[in-house]
Amino acid sequence: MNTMGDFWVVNAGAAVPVVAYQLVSLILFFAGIYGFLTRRNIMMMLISVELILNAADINFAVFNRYLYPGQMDGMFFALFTIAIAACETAVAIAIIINVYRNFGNADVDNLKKMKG
Amino acid sequence: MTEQIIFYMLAIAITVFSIMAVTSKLIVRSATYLLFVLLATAGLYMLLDYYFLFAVQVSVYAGGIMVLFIMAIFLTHRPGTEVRTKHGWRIGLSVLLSLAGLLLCGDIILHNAVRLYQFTDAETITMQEMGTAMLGSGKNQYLLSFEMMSVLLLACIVGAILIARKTNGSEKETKETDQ
Amino acid sequence: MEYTLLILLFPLTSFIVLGLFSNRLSHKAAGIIGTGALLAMTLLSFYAAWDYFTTPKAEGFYQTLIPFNTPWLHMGSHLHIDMGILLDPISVMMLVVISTVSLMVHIYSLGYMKGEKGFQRYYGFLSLFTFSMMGLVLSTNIFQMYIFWELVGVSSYLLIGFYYTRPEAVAASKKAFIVTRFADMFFLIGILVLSYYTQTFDFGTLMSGNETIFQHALSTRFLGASALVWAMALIFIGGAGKSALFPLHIWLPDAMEGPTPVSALIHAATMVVAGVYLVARLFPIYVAFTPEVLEGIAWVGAFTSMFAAVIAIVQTDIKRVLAFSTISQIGFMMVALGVSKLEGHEGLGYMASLFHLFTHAMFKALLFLGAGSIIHAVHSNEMERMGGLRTYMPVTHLTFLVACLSIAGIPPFSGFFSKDEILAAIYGYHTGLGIWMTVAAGFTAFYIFRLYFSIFWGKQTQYAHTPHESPRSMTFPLIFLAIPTLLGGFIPFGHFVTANRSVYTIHPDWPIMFISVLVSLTAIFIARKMYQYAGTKTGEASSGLKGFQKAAYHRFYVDEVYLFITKKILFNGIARAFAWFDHHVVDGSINGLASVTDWVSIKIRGFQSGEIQWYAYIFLFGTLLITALFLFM
Amino acid sequence: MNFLSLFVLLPLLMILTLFMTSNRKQVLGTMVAGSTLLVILSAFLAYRYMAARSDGATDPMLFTASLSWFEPLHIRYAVGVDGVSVVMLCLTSLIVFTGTFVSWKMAPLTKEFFLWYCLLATGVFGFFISTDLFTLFLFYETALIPMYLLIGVWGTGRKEYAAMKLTLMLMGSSMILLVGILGIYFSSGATSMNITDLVHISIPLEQQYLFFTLTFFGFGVLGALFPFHTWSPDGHASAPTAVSMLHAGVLMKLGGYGSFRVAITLMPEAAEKLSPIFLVLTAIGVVYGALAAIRQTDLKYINAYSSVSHCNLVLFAILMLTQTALTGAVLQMLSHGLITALFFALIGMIYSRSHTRLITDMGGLMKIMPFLGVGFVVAGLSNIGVPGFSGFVAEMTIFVGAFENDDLFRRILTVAAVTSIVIGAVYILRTIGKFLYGPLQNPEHGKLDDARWYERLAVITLVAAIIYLGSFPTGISAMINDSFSSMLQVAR
Repeated sequence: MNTMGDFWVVNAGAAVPVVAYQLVSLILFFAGIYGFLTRRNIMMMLISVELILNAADINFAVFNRYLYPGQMDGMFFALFTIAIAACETAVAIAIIINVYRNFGNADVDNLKKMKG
Repeated sequence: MTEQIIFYMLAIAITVFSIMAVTSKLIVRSATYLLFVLLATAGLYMLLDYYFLFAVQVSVYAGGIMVLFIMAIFLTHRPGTEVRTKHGWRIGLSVLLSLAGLLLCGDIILHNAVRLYQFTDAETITMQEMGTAMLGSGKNQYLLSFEMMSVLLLACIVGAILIARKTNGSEKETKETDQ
Repeated sequence: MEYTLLILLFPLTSFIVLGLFSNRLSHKAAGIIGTGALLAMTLLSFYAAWDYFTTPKAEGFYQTLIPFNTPWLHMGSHLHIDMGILLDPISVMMLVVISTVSLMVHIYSLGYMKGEKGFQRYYGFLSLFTFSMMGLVLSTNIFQMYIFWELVGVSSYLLIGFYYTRPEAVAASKKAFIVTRFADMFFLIGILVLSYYTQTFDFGTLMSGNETIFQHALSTRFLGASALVWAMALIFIGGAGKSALFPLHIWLPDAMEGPTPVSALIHAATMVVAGVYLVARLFPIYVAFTPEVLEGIAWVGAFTSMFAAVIAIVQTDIKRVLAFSTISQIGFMMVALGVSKLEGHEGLGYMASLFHLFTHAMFKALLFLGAGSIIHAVHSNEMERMGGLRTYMPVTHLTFLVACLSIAGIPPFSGFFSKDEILAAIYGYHTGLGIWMTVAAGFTAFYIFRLYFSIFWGKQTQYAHTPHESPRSMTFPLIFLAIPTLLGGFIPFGHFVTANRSVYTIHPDWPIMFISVLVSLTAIFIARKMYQYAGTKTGEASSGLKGFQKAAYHRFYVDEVYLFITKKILFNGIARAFAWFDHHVVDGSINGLASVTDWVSIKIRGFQSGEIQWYAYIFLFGTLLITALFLFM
Repeated sequence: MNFLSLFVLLPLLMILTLFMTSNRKQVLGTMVAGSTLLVILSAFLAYRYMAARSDGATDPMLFTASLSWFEPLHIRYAVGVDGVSVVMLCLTSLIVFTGTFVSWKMAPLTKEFFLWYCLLATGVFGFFISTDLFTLFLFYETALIPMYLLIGVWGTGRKEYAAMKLTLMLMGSSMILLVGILGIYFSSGATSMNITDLVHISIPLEQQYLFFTLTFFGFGVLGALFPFHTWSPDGHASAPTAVSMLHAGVLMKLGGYGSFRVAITLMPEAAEKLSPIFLVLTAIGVVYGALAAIRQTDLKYINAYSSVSHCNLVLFAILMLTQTALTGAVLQMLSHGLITALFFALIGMIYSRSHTRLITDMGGLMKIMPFLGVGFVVAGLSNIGVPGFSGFVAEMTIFVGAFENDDLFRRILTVAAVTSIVIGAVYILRTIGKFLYGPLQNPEHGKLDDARWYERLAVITLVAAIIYLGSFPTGISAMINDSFSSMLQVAR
């Protein structure tokens, strides 16, 4: 088991240590999760989801860059994730507008009523 | 060193704005903070020498998606109203869970980061390489995914229209009320 | 003697034909078929009796003949139920009795039931009964006997409930069937016990005098008595039920709801003596191995005869008087069997009992048919509504008188001889019991002449329309039955039926004869004094005993006790409790299980709230938990 | 493929044909033709079987055939019959036949009704010809499923409740049964699920205890084992007539049949040891069912509780483990199948006229509908074991067989069971006395008609079978008895 000291020594030469990127994405990720759990508004939940997706994107890019610099897989995944995020947002917003139309607000609690 | 300074600035921005985005009571502000986060993320991509990704992030995410968000927000929310959050114990639970996850994952990262290779300077990916990879059908090439994505986008557009459009019945109703 | 099979087949065929085509046959055709089959059967029975008793005896003993026997149902490796015909003195004697009475009843019914709805059905049932009764007496094994025993019960049920639109008749038929079936259950258990230990149903094997087959039964003990004692006692309970011995007699008086000829046939002459026949059939086992049961039979019989005679004194329904008289007389037969031994003079009781069975069948059938004739004329069963009938119905009057004298034990009528033998046998056994039975005989004479004087003498009653003598189809059987009632006593019965099947010549016991005749005559004299001109008065004879009289009139409340037990305890108590238990506890626990499942499912469904954030909590929590587990374990 | 499979194929063919029918006439035609063929087939089978036996065939199962189905688990489609199965097959075809005529006026959804009816029949027939444990179970389940629909759709009264209760209880028990069957298979270490092979393998005693309990219980619930009988009164009362007939007449017999074919035959030692516990339950069930019937006022409930009593008697006899008692059990299954089918048929006919099944609302119907009345009296008398009808033969064989056990405990239970013949008389005579005899209670009933030709046909067929069995039991009893002697020989 490595100690923190070893870690910094190993990463001393790097421009920015990989772990720093990861900690950023980690915070981003759990901030997203917190938002997703606490918000009642669907729109706000959607924003939280975007944060989570972003965290994932950062990870893809960072790992690709640090581990397999010659390849492009991670980058492409990030790219596609952005595209998917776009799709998801489009559909989600369509749904939100529908929900709003039916219930007068965009609270997630309304959606319980759709259950059979 | 410059790189490091830029990185830490971006990191602080992401951290602060992401937290503000999920805690803000006004939805428009939330969206704005989200925009900042997205832009900061784009900055990170830049740092990593992924210029294309940076461009996509800025144009699609910070541009396209955010526009959608803002539009939707204005469609569904009266400006200035505060959005509701969960009850107290739910927030506590969420904080607890999030922190627990944060610590757990952080622990994993810190203990395993040593296995990661160091940052190596590699040549920046040219647009040409990227285009070949995206539209090629060989190993490590992504034509299929790319096409799938386009189909998905199409499906989403159709789906979104279908969902958001008023149903026949309600259309009639509105017509009647109009008359 | 294979032709005896036809004795069974004639009534069976008649039953099947009448049963299947009852709607398509006219009354006349049905009567002819039924009576014709019976006539053929009767002639065959008489011929069989003549044939049997004239075949040379081997070493002075009548042999048991089995002209026909076929396995019917195998039960395991040893036991098998056969269907067959067994001829020995008692079964042949019963053949004669049953066929005679049955034929007379068939003929009588032609007039009595004329124009009744369901005439064909009536004759069908009569044929069924005759078939079953014949099968019963001709049984070669105890299980065949049980089979026909049950069939007799069913045909009795059907005939009592013949007027099925009358609730009383329905209730009576139900009661008769259930009470006898209750007794039959003991009979069945007795058979099960007996057959298990002896490994046979067969009368031939059981009566072979071979002691080894009973060894096992005698050595096995249960609650202080050997298995054989239990078996024989249980079998006797079956007989007691059919023969209406106390306390299982309650069905017989009610059974009088049936048509009167049916009462004459089933509830006077034939079916009710099946118990006597059963004990007589198994007599060798009783006397050799279970004398204690035989003694019990004697006491039950003695009590029943006195008990029923007392009740008979105060009844006002003529058929009920006769019904209690029947119970009483069967008691006499049972006592006689109970006090009997096997050999010679000690076996007198057995002979006397069956002799009395024979004469009783004749005179009691005659009494019932006479009563039927009276009821036919008066349209009532109540003695109060009768009186002075002797001028209107001379034939009925005379034949009824003959029967009355016979049952009262006045010489030279048949009842005198048989009853006298019984009393002689009882005095030989126990003097106290003899006196008891003599008193019962005196009561017999009293109640029967009370009946006689009230009906045919007594006050002149105003009838709605003048009673007239019954048609010839009804008076012929009366006259025919009066003949054996008059002369039957002179049959040397001991030459035919005895306990050890050798010839026994009856020696009159003069003192006993004298006493019993004296008692009877006194009783008749009192009855004449009270009822010849005074009309029906039940009060005087027992003025000091009002309460007793009332109790007797209500048959000592035995029915009420039963009613209480069955209705209140069994039906309302236990059965209701069971139904409740089934509905609430058994079913309730199943339903409870269902509701618990339902409850759990609702609770589980609570997790599936449709609230997406709640799912997220659970998901996240689970993921973290699993990660932590992987990390720290 | 030997001709036994026809018993399954024929109902399936009937289902196919029914699919193609377009009107009521065609449906009824198909049903009559098919069920008649089934009766002929079973008669032919009985003839072939007896001929083969008299030619000296000594195998426990005749006409066996086996077809590999799922080899890794040794599941085979294996068929074969012995005397018991032959008898049960005859009973089933007879009841399917009469049930067709009883449902002559079935509406609505006539075609669908008969479709499910045929599927039910397929399951029952398949159950009786199977010798493979898994196929047995499969057909058992096949028979259970249609019950739910038949009761739930075409039933009367609280039909959804009854259908659900019945299905759940039977499914629950069959789940237990499946565990038992798999347990037998795995603990025997056998390479076959065929009963004829499994009897040669002795299962360790400790495992026998468990799996005997499971299988006997699993089958027992279908055989209305006390206290798991409650599905039966509700189910019978709610089911349409023909289904009640088939269910009480045949389906409940699957329980009895299965419990000796599987539980007793394969695990005789455990049966010997554990039988006292179950004997107590069944003896209680015998008396209890009869007592509960006394209080009922609904004709169908009366008969349903009577069925509980009689089916418990079947299990009771099976647990007595003597050859005679087992023979009696099969006779009782046969006899009760016929009698109860007759009862339900008559109740259905009376109900279709009077529109009530409460005996307190009827009275004096004998005069109005003599045919049905006489039929009911015959059914009642055979139900309480009057000689000449089948019930007597069966019950007496059971009682004699039960008494063959030389221990006081079983004797006392037998005596307790014998009391049911008296209690039986009470409720049957009460019923008959209340609604058939006496004066006409409801004047509107005076206009009712008697049985139609198709109803008469059904009633007469059943009555004839009952009387035949009751009057000439020698052959059938011997046939069953022989099967048991060969079966018990193999088992020991």
